[in-house]
Amino acid sequence: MTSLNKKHTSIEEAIARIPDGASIMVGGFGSPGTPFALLDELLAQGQKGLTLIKNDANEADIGIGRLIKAGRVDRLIASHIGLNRVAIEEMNAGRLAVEMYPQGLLAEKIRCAGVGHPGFLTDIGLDTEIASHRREIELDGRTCAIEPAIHADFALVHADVADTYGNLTYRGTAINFNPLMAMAADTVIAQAFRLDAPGSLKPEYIHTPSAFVNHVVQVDPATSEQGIREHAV
Amino acid sequence: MTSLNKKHTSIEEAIARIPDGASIMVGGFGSPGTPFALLDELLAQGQKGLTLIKNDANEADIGIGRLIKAGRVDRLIASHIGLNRVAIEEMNAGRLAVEMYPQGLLAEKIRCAGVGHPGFLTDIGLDTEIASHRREIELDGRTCAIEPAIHADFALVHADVADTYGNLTYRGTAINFNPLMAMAADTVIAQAFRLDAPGSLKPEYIHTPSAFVNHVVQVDPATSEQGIREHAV
Amino acid sequence: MPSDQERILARAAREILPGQIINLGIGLPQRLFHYMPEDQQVLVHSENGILGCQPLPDDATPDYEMIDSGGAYIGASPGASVFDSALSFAMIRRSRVDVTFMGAFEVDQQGNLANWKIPGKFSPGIGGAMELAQKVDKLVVLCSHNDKRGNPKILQQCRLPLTAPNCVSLIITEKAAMEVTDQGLKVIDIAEGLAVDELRAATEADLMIDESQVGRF
Amino acid sequence: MPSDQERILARAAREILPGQIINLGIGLPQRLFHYMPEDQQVLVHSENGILGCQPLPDDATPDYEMIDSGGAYIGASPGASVFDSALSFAMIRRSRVDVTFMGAFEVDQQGNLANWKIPGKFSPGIGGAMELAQKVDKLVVLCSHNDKRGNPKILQQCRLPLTAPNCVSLIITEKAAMEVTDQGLKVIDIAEGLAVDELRAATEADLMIDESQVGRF
Repeated sequence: MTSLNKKHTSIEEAIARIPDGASIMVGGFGSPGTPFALLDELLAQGQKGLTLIKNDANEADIGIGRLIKAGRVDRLIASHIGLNRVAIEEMNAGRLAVEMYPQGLLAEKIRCAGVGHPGFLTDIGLDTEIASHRREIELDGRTCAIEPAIHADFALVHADVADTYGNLTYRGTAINFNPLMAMAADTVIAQAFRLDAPGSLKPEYIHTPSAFVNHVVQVDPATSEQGIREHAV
Repeated sequence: MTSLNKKHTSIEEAIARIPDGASIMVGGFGSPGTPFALLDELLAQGQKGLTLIKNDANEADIGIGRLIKAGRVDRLIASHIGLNRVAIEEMNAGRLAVEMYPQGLLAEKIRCAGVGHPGFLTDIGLDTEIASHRREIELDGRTCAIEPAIHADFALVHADVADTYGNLTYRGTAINFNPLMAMAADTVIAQAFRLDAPGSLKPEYIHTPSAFVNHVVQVDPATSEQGIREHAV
Repeated sequence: MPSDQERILARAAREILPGQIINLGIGLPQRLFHYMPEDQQVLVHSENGILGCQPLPDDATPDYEMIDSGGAYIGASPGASVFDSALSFAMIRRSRVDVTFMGAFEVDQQGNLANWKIPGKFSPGIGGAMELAQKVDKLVVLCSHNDKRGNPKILQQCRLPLTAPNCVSLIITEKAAMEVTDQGLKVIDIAEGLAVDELRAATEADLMIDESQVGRF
Repeated sequence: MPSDQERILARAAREILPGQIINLGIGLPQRLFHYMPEDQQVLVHSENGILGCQPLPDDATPDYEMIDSGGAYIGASPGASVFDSALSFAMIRRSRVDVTFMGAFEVDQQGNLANWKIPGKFSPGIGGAMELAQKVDKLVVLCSHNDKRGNPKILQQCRLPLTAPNCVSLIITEKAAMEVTDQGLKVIDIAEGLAVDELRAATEADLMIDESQVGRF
């Protein structure tokens, strides 16, 4: 684990830790909570052959949409990619492998890795098309499907206010997958609009405790898509 | 689900919903987070044959210790009861059935019911004595034990500040099992030291959203063990 | 005279009771926002992680970190909470959402619903629909009675991949409000001016209609 | 001269590095609180749900909602967070706690630990010990070298039910600091004034001792 007193770093250094071929969780449901600055730095640094795990594919021209468009992403694990025309084309052309899960199961699979368990049981989707991919067992007379945890090498998350120990708070509907992903990856890189000294956040209001976060970088809201785009997803 | 506008009630009415033989989750790790006022009302109303689910057994003279002492509890599911001499005696005498789990697994079993899943897989305790009670399966070449979810008829939780819709916030280490139990029972009764109008709590700082809470009662801190006892657990 | 969509929405709004928690699917259901009675203390759940979203006034500056699952900028109602996606779906799977309104490609007289995939044509992923459909006690389908070519959408048996089986409670179209019962599809209300024969002709599903009981809307 | 416990605690404090997250078991380990160097930016995790607890000054009024897992009233360090029990154990199972200090009934040269149950005599439940022992990368056992009757506690093979197998990294007693290695138990430090023969005599486990390398404490 990164020392508490060594987490604050530059965006270049933080993203340079990611090698080609890495699996990366990316926070956000649509734009809110998407770590746009970290993703743009990843685009600039050129890592390729990536596996991304994100609820959606953003839109074609922002966030992970840019990485997909630039051909950096081999595989995407998501819940819904309907708002990214390019991602759908790449999927249909066989250039982007896409694995999709119902949204709540995706969230829970990520959290499951985040709490250090190998999987969970569910009754969701038992009588639907998704059941065909899954192993089922009986528990107390009920049929259950096994959902393995989804883990990643890295997580890129977007926080509102953080402290230099790596404690994170999120705002509004930008919470979404961020606190789950912040537990589920080996190396967690957080961007925050504001970075304060330890002790500035109320202990009860911290959404992601410092223990889960390896690197924290401060980003200017004005450089993020949150600040400049006109339409939500 | 109880209507949002009908949750605020008296402690007598709330506890009167609990019948003999009910299974009841009780928040708290030691004293913090234990809903002492709700428990004392339960003692006063006389329900018996109860199954309680709580991290610990409190101490002999407070909280669920009083219910155990009064012979109201048939069965206790816990993680550690070392600070309640009476509970240990009752267990050893065969008058109290006690089922114990490692603390993190107990928390996760309760949460699992709280998110509507029948169970999860774990590698905790595989090579220890607790493994003998469990069913194991192989997942991706790893041995995993199945941990079924723990659900209850009722949950009694302690909040710091709540609103009349049933949104709850907790304070300090009084959080512990409360938000997990508040998801995992059919009927959730919360006590709070302060009860405000909807809109008074910041949406980001609500620990348990109103959707999970059926009844909320305001209690005076001075009537609770938190305010009068001299020693922590 | 109201448009078809206005008729559907006005009828649908009658399914919302004071103090309830409801979820509005993408598209037509989201417009129910504007049909809800004032001061009913209803909280609208959106599965991206908010309980208590409300439309923004037209002249409001949007908060870029506040959207609903359809991507519209939203505000927060009094008593709103925001939370992570795991908690959001806990609320759904634990049936703590009282009513969910959804669109449909197809719906049938068993209450089966298909609204996420057209094999070979459209499969952007199921999002949150499967869990909402399977776990919310009351699912109200809001859709046009027929597709753009005039083919029935209210079927004897869905042909497309299901979102969930046996999940629909009520179907509201511009032509009728139909309840899914153990015996089949029971017509509760018929649109003003529509004859029973016209309704049957536009529908593939078998309809139970007791004309003495049927309302108009 | 320090007491046995003071000797153990002072030696144990050297295992804490600046910026680490540590967990202190009930009993002797909790007294490490008072041996930690100032300004090391260490956060103490307590499994009831706090990261960043610190002892209260003797004259402080306790906050009744702030205790550690041993039941002592505590304060919050700068940078502290509080959370529910599921998140607390997520931190443990994900090895986000760097070092945990625990007591022992028995510990052996394979690194097996027994500290929760004496069949027929003592079984109040395992609490959080099993997950801490199994999942924290560095587990340091702090205990007396022998039990009250003088019997060895550092064994060739534990006899009591295990908390976790092969989980211990380092054992610190008043007589020695011993590292669990693949080859067996390697003595790093011996207490001031204690002869190697005396240490071996008080120990059941096989000890690897390179006298030229051994330190004193």
